[in-house]
Amino acid sequence: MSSFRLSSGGIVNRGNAISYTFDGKAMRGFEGDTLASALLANGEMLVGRSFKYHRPRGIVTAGAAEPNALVTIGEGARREPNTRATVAELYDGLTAASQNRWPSLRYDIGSVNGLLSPFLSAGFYYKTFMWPKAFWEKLYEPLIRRAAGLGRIVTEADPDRYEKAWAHCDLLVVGAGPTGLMAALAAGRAGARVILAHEDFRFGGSLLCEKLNIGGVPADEFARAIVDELVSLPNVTLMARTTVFGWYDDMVFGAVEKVQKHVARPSADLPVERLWRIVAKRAILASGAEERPLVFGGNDRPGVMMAEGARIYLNRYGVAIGRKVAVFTNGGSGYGLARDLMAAGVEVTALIDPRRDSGDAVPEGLRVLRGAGVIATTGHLSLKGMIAERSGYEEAIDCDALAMSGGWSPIVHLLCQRGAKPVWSDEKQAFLAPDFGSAFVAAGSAAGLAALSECLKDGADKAIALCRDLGFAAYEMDMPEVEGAYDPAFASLWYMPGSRGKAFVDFQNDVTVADLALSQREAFGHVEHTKRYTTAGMATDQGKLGNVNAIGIIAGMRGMSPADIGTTTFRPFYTPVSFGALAGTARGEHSRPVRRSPLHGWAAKNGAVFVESGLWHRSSWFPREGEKTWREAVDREVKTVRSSAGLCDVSTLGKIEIFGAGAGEFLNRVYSNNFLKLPVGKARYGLMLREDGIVYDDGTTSRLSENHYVLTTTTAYAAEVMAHLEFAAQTLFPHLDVRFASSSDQWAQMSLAGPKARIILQRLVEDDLSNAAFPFLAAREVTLKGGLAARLFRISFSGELAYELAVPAGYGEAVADAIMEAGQGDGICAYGVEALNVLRIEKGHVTHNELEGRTTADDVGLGRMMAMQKPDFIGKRLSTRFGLTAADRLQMVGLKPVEADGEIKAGAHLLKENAKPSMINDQGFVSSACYSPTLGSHIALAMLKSGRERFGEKIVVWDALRGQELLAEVCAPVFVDPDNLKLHV
Amino acid sequence: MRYSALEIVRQAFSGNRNWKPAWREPQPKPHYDVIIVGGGGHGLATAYYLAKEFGITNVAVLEKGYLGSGNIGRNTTIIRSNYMLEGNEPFYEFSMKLWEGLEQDFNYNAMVSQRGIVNLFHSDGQRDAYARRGNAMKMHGVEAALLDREGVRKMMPYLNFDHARFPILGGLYQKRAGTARHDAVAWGYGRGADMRGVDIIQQCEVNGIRRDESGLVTGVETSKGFIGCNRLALATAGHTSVTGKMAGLDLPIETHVLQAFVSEGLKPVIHNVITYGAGHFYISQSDKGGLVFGADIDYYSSYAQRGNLATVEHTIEEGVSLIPGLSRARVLRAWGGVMDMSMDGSPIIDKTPIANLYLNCGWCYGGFKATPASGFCFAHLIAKDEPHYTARLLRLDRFERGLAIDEGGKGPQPNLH
Amino acid sequence: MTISFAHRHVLEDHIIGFEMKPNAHHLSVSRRPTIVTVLAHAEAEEDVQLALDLLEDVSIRSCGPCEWLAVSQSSSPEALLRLLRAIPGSSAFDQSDGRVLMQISGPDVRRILAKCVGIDLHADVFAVGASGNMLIAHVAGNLARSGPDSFEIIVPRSYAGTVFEELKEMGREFALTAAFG
Amino acid sequence: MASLITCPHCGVRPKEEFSIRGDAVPVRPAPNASDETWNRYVFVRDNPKGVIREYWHHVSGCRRYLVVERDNVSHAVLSVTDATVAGRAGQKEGVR
Repeated sequence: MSSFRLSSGGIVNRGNAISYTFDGKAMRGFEGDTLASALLANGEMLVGRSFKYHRPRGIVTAGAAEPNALVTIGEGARREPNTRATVAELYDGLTAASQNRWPSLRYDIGSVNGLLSPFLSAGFYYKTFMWPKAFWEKLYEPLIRRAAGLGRIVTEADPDRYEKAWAHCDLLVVGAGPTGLMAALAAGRAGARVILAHEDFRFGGSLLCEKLNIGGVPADEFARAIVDELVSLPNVTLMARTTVFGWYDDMVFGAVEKVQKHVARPSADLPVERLWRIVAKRAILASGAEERPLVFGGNDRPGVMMAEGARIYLNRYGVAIGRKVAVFTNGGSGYGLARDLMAAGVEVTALIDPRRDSGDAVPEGLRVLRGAGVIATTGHLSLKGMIAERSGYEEAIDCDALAMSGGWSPIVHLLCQRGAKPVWSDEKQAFLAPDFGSAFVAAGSAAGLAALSECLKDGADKAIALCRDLGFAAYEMDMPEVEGAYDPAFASLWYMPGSRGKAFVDFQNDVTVADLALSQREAFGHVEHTKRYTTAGMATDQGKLGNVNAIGIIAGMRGMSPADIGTTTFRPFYTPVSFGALAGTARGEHSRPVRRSPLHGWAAKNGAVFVESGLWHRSSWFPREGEKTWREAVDREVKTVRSSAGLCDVSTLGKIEIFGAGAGEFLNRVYSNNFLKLPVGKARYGLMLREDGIVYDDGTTSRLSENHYVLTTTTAYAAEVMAHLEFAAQTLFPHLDVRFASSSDQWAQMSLAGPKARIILQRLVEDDLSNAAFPFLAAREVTLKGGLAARLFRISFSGELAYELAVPAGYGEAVADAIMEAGQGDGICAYGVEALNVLRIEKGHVTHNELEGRTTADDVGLGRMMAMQKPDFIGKRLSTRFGLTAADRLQMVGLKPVEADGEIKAGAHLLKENAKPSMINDQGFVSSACYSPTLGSHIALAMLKSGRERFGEKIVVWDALRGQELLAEVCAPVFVDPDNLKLHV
Repeated sequence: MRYSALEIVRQAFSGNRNWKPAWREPQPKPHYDVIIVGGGGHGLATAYYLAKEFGITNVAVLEKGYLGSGNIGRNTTIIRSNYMLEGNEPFYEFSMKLWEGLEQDFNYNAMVSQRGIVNLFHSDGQRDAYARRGNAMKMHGVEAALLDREGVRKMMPYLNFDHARFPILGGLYQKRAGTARHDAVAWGYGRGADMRGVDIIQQCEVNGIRRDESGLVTGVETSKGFIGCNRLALATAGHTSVTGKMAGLDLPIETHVLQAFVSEGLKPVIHNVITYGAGHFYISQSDKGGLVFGADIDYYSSYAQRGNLATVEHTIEEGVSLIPGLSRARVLRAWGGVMDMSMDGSPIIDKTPIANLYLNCGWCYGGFKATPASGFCFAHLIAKDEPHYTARLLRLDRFERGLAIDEGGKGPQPNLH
Repeated sequence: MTISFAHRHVLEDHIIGFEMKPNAHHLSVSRRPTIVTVLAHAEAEEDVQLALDLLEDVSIRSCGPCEWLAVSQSSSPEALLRLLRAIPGSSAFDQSDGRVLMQISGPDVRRILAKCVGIDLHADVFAVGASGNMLIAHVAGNLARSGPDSFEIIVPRSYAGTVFEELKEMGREFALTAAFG
Repeated sequence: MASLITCPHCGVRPKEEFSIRGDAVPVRPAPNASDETWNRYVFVRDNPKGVIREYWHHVSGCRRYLVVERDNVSHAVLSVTDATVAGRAGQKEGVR
């Protein structure tokens, strides 16, 4: 196909040719092209297929609103579906492929839908596919899903990088067309911190395609001079390739910068996209206006294009959209295009203007049909001609391209994202931005201004006003003279009467005027109903091109003004934003921070298998050579602890240092049990409730000196408990003298448990650890041999003689190594959280498996910890409500399988023997279960209705989910050392 | 007019010019037996079942916007009955059963698609919790399965199995769960109620509730004037506290905003509903190809139907962490809806201290799937003045009585549910 | 028997190999700074703040009302704690092992940090000497401005690896180097 | 509000640094207050549409609870006060 690139003109770099492919076909364009301009230059009129009828479609616009030219760009894991060719910057090696067609773009089986269109009217699927019932999921839905969607996503991980950043400024200017450039310049000169964000890779907007002079120089040169000055100002930041997609509360704007979307092989040191959160004191919306299509029969034929798009391709890229171009316009824009086309030597066959008269200057030699309209087009895969109608007479006119202009709609999307609706202006025949006060204002054509000179002035004036508002001395600017502008005034024409064939309102979703009519007939008259019923405005362009026409047409059908119809709701995003940009670095293994225990290295050295536990990686078990399963390792670890000694990393527990004369009273109020009389040097187990009387967390708190306590929380609730305590201290009991802060990260804490714990530890500790000198629940600072200060707590989760030793984190690994070495002769082993869990189940200690946010202290057998004689503690008052004290509450019990080799699993439910499974008969559930190497059988903790009255009862452990059912005996939930003899030796 | 394939063919041959309105646009009558405030999914379903199941047809549904303009018009379309507690599971299973026959029942294709839901788990503790839930479902006769990692991989090979911060260990699978076309649910119920004589009055805002000396409700003040009624039923979701206050009720409800999202249309790859257990994220792919997904509420009180960027980012971080291939796809649209968050995360369908005022609220962000049962049980309550069996625990006084239905175990802080 | 325990910095696993020559943009990790949390009790905030400001060779970082981090490169934790505990109305405890201190510097340091923190780092807003607790690379830490083009970051030890890696990643664009210093 | 909070201690900070606790209006009753009072405190919320006061916890900053007074429709923030200060002021004025 021969080239549509003109021999001169445009601002592409003709010295740098670029190779790319489309549907496998090699093509060439120039640096500065978009994919769309390069495709047009190569005569590719057909670029896509529509969603519903698979109609052949061509490029319609030269910008963000493009509904048709959606292609898949890139290959492999970099494949990107649904990319608008009109905003895709051309780069060497770009590969593009058309979508939603099979087997090929030219021959698409799906286009048969077009023939069936009488049956596929708006909402037809709501009225059928109901019988026979089973067919929906087996036949209808799979067929519909096969037709669904446009492009295809990859299934691999993205190889490229993404970043997020914050930016702060006095004034954000959205859009760097004439209005935005002048606004940025005015504010920049005033000394304000300015960010100028522009979607395009080149600043200038419409100035890049205007054939006129501003201040005596061509428009694109005028733009370049302003950009040069802006670059020289240190207080101005220019952000090209940056789309502001959302306006959020407090003047925070979301923007996405395409950093490396225009290169084939992105550098690994830069992101491909960067998400910006821009905090602006003031902002100006200078996003321009969108030209409206005209709605007439066959207005979707490849070759029918927006007049403004045609002008951009012509003047910016040096590409003619056809060899014989016709223009259908209801305003000056079409005349401007005809003038430029003719000046460039392109044949303009006719200009059709539905207005009977207008003041537009007619270029010499242009045939103008006034009071006329286009009612049909001919051709299939490309436009061959059109039928114009005037006063009942029809005329076939040859053309291979038809440029249309239906007037202008200010692009007010961002200003409407926070609830306010745009306002219809009869004068401007357009929806204008709602007034939001002075923080964020529209300017230039985004504010409904038409003339270029007005836009330039409006941008400068509004920026100056906002800068003054912020206290900057901003001075009026001299306005340059604009020479050679055409008058863009227009008269609305919503729909060309007498049209033949489908007249499309929403191109991508194939919504026609007939569909809109049907929705009105069927009571879907509210504009939101119309949208949802017909899918108008729901495609990837979100109605940027078609919505105002749809509103105008509905208004016409109902004999109302567009003001009465109103718009649908504008919501983020202005244009679609990649998941990648919004996710940034927080993905895959980096989706959340990793917390590492100070004993991580020690555990790794000892062969630990780690498990994710909240943000932590905790040592789970420590397999030794010859151990084939995790169970073997865990069983050995448990047995070693029970018979000798084991060392376990408990650094992940939350630790809070509490100071103050009121600390004791404070603890007494946040714990349900008594803390006022805790002696210095002692630890106490404490239970914390929510205000509704349900258990929140547990842990030990030790009094290290008169007014200094250290409180520990569970690993899982460390952050929540800290916040809970802060809430209590700051809002509930602010008069208490108590101050606290977390010391969780300061300490490496290890639990040394087992009958030999004392003799091993004594080898490292200077202080006397005899039972008399350091009894159960002692908690004191001690000195390690060599002088290192440490904290030692004689507390036990395992039920064995046990100590928790805390040393400054940096020494953790060395101290743990020393303990292992000191205990080597006694057979010490490292044990992980799995063994710890077995040890605590054997001892009947609770974790959040039991304290699951629905249990009371009494439910888990800790009713004695409710010091009801205290005047007040959090949770006291509501703990006595009917439901929390009912006799049939679930209570914690132990379970032992009746058959010795039976295995109980957590999550099983409980049933009385011979009872039918039903919710009413449900007796409770298994909260924790394990194999107990100490008992030689599986055991479990369970929550059972009135459980403590049922020791000795045989109960069915019902695990239908895993196909298991077995009989177990209910017992007390302490399987090892019920009298706590081991703790006090 | 009955909808069918045959009717479509018939109408096509007359140029689709003879389709009848889906519902009337009536002027309000001076008095109704029952007024339902709120023409969203629950209000319309209530009207439908009142008329169809309980023979009460002198009913008006008052909607301040357009029919179906509340949360039924913007949600992530998931239907399921995978609950754990006695107050919830039978109710949601009742809803599931109604979904299963809904389209034939109201002669409207709401595209109920039982494509299955998988709740992924990433730790032993989560597995145990899901096992408990799955067994609770089975106790109630609801099918459930526990998938292991390989089972999940087979079903959803595109999930992040190799470079996950929180590895996928398995999932709880409910095959009968799925999605439905949310707008069509509202339209189907609206059309069905209208056909049975219910007046659906759109653009009619309720500004006050009038009561007599004995305290009984006599009617409502609206933007279209006073409308009398014998019984008044509130189904106003996020605006429950506002309408409740008109009758002097203070309620265990906070209003929060929840965002949801849809991507550009993509060829279907996600064939079921997935929830991510290591964060809070749920996703499915519509029959049009859009990925429909959401996550947590924005956490602060809000009556504004819009959310903030931090939550958007967080949601999408979760999404890409779960499904790496999403990275180069694009999000098309985000929207916000206001949710009636209750103090235990479970709903309320109950009488109030005012004898002829009925309350339906507390749906948090799970109201869509409940639509049929909510409507049915609310209609039952209004018609018979006693709760439907499956909703008997969803009482207003359960908080003071200590009978909260706290599926998440989070306690009385609504934004945690 | 006396035992000499080796001390290990949490980032030793992250900074390995030979000493790299620092580039213009550099991340320097302090090996053994002394860092102490200081809390002021009721009504004593101003007095404690005044007393802290008088300490020599100690840099005070604001964490919020009644809470500071006292940072010293010269005194030992014991020595600093002795000084601090002498201030009436205050409580203090050692965080030297619980916090990791890093200094990041270079002409474009603000552009790197803009990817890690949400606050406005313009010198008019966050001047030399300013400090505060904030999210730094998704982790709650403390940021202080130590010079026009240099900042100090203090983060909890368990998170330090994550923060360090994220800072390095965000600094790639500017060839950020990192080493103990 | 939804994007930025001006913390009285730390200055302007993004929403990500905060954790929102909920309604700041209810005051914890005296231990011997009536069941009804306690029930309302824990479970009943005024939940007005309009100006509200809410606890925002500056978890990633100063770790103070702040009372944020704001409009839950326009999302405009009217004031941000340290919760302890707000509590004291409330007691003095007999507000709340």
